[in-house]
Amino acid sequence: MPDGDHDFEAVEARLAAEALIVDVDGFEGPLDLLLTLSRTQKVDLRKISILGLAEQYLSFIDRAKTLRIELAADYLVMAAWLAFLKSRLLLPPDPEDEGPTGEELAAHLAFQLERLQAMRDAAAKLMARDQKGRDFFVRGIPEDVTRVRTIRYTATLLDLMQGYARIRTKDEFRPFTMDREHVMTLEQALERMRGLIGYAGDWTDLSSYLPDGWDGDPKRRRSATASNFAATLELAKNGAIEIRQTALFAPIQIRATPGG
Amino acid sequence: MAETGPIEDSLFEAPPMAEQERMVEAILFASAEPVTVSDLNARMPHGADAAEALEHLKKRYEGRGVSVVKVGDAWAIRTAPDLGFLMQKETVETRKLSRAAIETLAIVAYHQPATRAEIEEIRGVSVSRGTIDQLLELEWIRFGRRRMTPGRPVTYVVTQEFLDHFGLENARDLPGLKELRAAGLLDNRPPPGTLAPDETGDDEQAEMFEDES
Amino acid sequence: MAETGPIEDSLFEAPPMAEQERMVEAILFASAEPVTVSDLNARMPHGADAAEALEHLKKRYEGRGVSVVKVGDAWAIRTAPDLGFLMQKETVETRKLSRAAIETLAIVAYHQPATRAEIEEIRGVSVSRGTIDQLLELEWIRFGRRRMTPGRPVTYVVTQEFLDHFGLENARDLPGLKELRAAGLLDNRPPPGTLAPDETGDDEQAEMFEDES
Repeated sequence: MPDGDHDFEAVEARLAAEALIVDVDGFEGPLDLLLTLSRTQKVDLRKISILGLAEQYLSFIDRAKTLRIELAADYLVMAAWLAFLKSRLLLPPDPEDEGPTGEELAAHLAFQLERLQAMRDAAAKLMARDQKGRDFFVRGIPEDVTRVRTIRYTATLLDLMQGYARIRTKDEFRPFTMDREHVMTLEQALERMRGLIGYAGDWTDLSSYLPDGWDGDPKRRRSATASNFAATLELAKNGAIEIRQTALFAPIQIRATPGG
Repeated sequence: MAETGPIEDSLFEAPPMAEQERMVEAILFASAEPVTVSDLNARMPHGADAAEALEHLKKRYEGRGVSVVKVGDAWAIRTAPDLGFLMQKETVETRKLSRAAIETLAIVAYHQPATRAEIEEIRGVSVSRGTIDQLLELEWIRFGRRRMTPGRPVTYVVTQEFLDHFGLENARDLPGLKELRAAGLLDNRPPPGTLAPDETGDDEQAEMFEDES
Repeated sequence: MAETGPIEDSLFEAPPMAEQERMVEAILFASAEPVTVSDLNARMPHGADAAEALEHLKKRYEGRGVSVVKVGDAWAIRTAPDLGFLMQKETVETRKLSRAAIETLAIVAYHQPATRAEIEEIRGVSVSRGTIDQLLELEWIRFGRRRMTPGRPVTYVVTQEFLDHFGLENARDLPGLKELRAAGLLDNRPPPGTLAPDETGDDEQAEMFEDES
């Protein structure tokens, strides 16, 4: 910007910057500040001098520092980045460097500024539209839609058949759950095993402990076996006996804990 | 609120009647309460004649879906009386039939004609009046011929509606117990609640209360 | 299902179009909220064509004190904006929105679906929780689909209430949208030297706007 108007514009920019510094709190971040500074260039945002803008921003930051105004960190980050950008723009490109060129970075910053400005303009246009409750209005006496609720009951054929089957087979199920005659409880088995276990010094098959009369009928045998097994687990847990099984599905053997 | 040309003019000259009609229309539409003529006049530009504008508006809405009606000494726009049915929204809620009802229905279907006493004997618990009523109301069962036994009890049979709903040609097409078992449709275990008769009783009571809801 | 007289008739024949227009008129007048075409059809007798009736009704109200407006895929009756000055009584005092909130709203509207990071990238400053909350509370924005990028960030889109509030038929009618897009100002352009942007961004946006139609 080494032309005749330069000094005048620089002065104007500086004055503007002074004013800006006073209400630095009014800015919504560094991009907002940059956008405001760019207005002093009085050109189309697309033709803006990013180098000039960087200089404006950096001098703004310097001033704020001399005036001991606390600036949020992101303003300082932007200052550092703009200083870097400035050096990229001024120095000849380093052929070794594969990063983006100063021009690319500057173009992106210009794009960001233009985009922010565009969004501001769009927001303003949006808010200038006729708005509900301000310019146009909704129905003042809306009539509520009364809801008439109808309940429809459903059942499937399967429900029906299962329901019937449930009733008709109730009797068949009774023995399993109701008939105590064919059930040996854990308590019964435990009591019995406690009495017997003192004699089991050697490994003995668990199945041999089934009480008389419980090894014939499959139902009774199942119940007694299950309870006996549960009882031995309980006894083993207490340290009274030891359990072993030599192979998968092999007979389970127990013996009294030696010295126990 | 941009005070536009026509309003300022109206300080000296009332807006055309068509415009006044629009104004009355907008005010009646947006007001939360019926509006009196004097209120209308107060809100409209000077020189406006709300009463006349109202008459025009009222005529315009004759035979429409809404009409301009007088409520006390005020005016409002209301739904045309013949379209009131549109202000109701029917919602259909689907609910599973209670177990008591399903079982009762099943017994009627398998044993029809069945008396109430027979249903109770098969279920092992008493059948509440509500359960029967519900099934009658659903038109899934109806009264059959009275049984020619002492007391001449009523019987229940299933209806055509029942057959349609369950996709059956005939109640005799219902599979028997053996077929149900073969098809794996029998529960292997009695569902909770069927263990003891008294428990079932409670259960039914609970269902009855559900019916009430 | 209490199918009342008129509805049963309609199973066989839809009411005449003039009658359908009255029905649409009554329903729209009765509702403060926009009503969708499918809702209208659901409430009107079978065979009715709410979409066609709406077109007739819209024409009928042209230039009147209230007008039939389209809001997304729904319709509503609203007072004519030029009569707003009559409605001082009905005017709703809205909380003044902060500049941050207004800009955030515009960014969501023009870039939707937009992630928080995108909003921050455009504004160059972090978005405070309160800003988003306020817009959500006003029901002007809502959550859109999560972006299929690392972190699966939530996106924001504008709502029907937004369209209704600003008198927009759909999001494509946003002022200056075409120009902004043509100028490339709605592109998701990454800073140089960073990885390529998620390509889905633009596609999704295109889809979004198509959805609104």
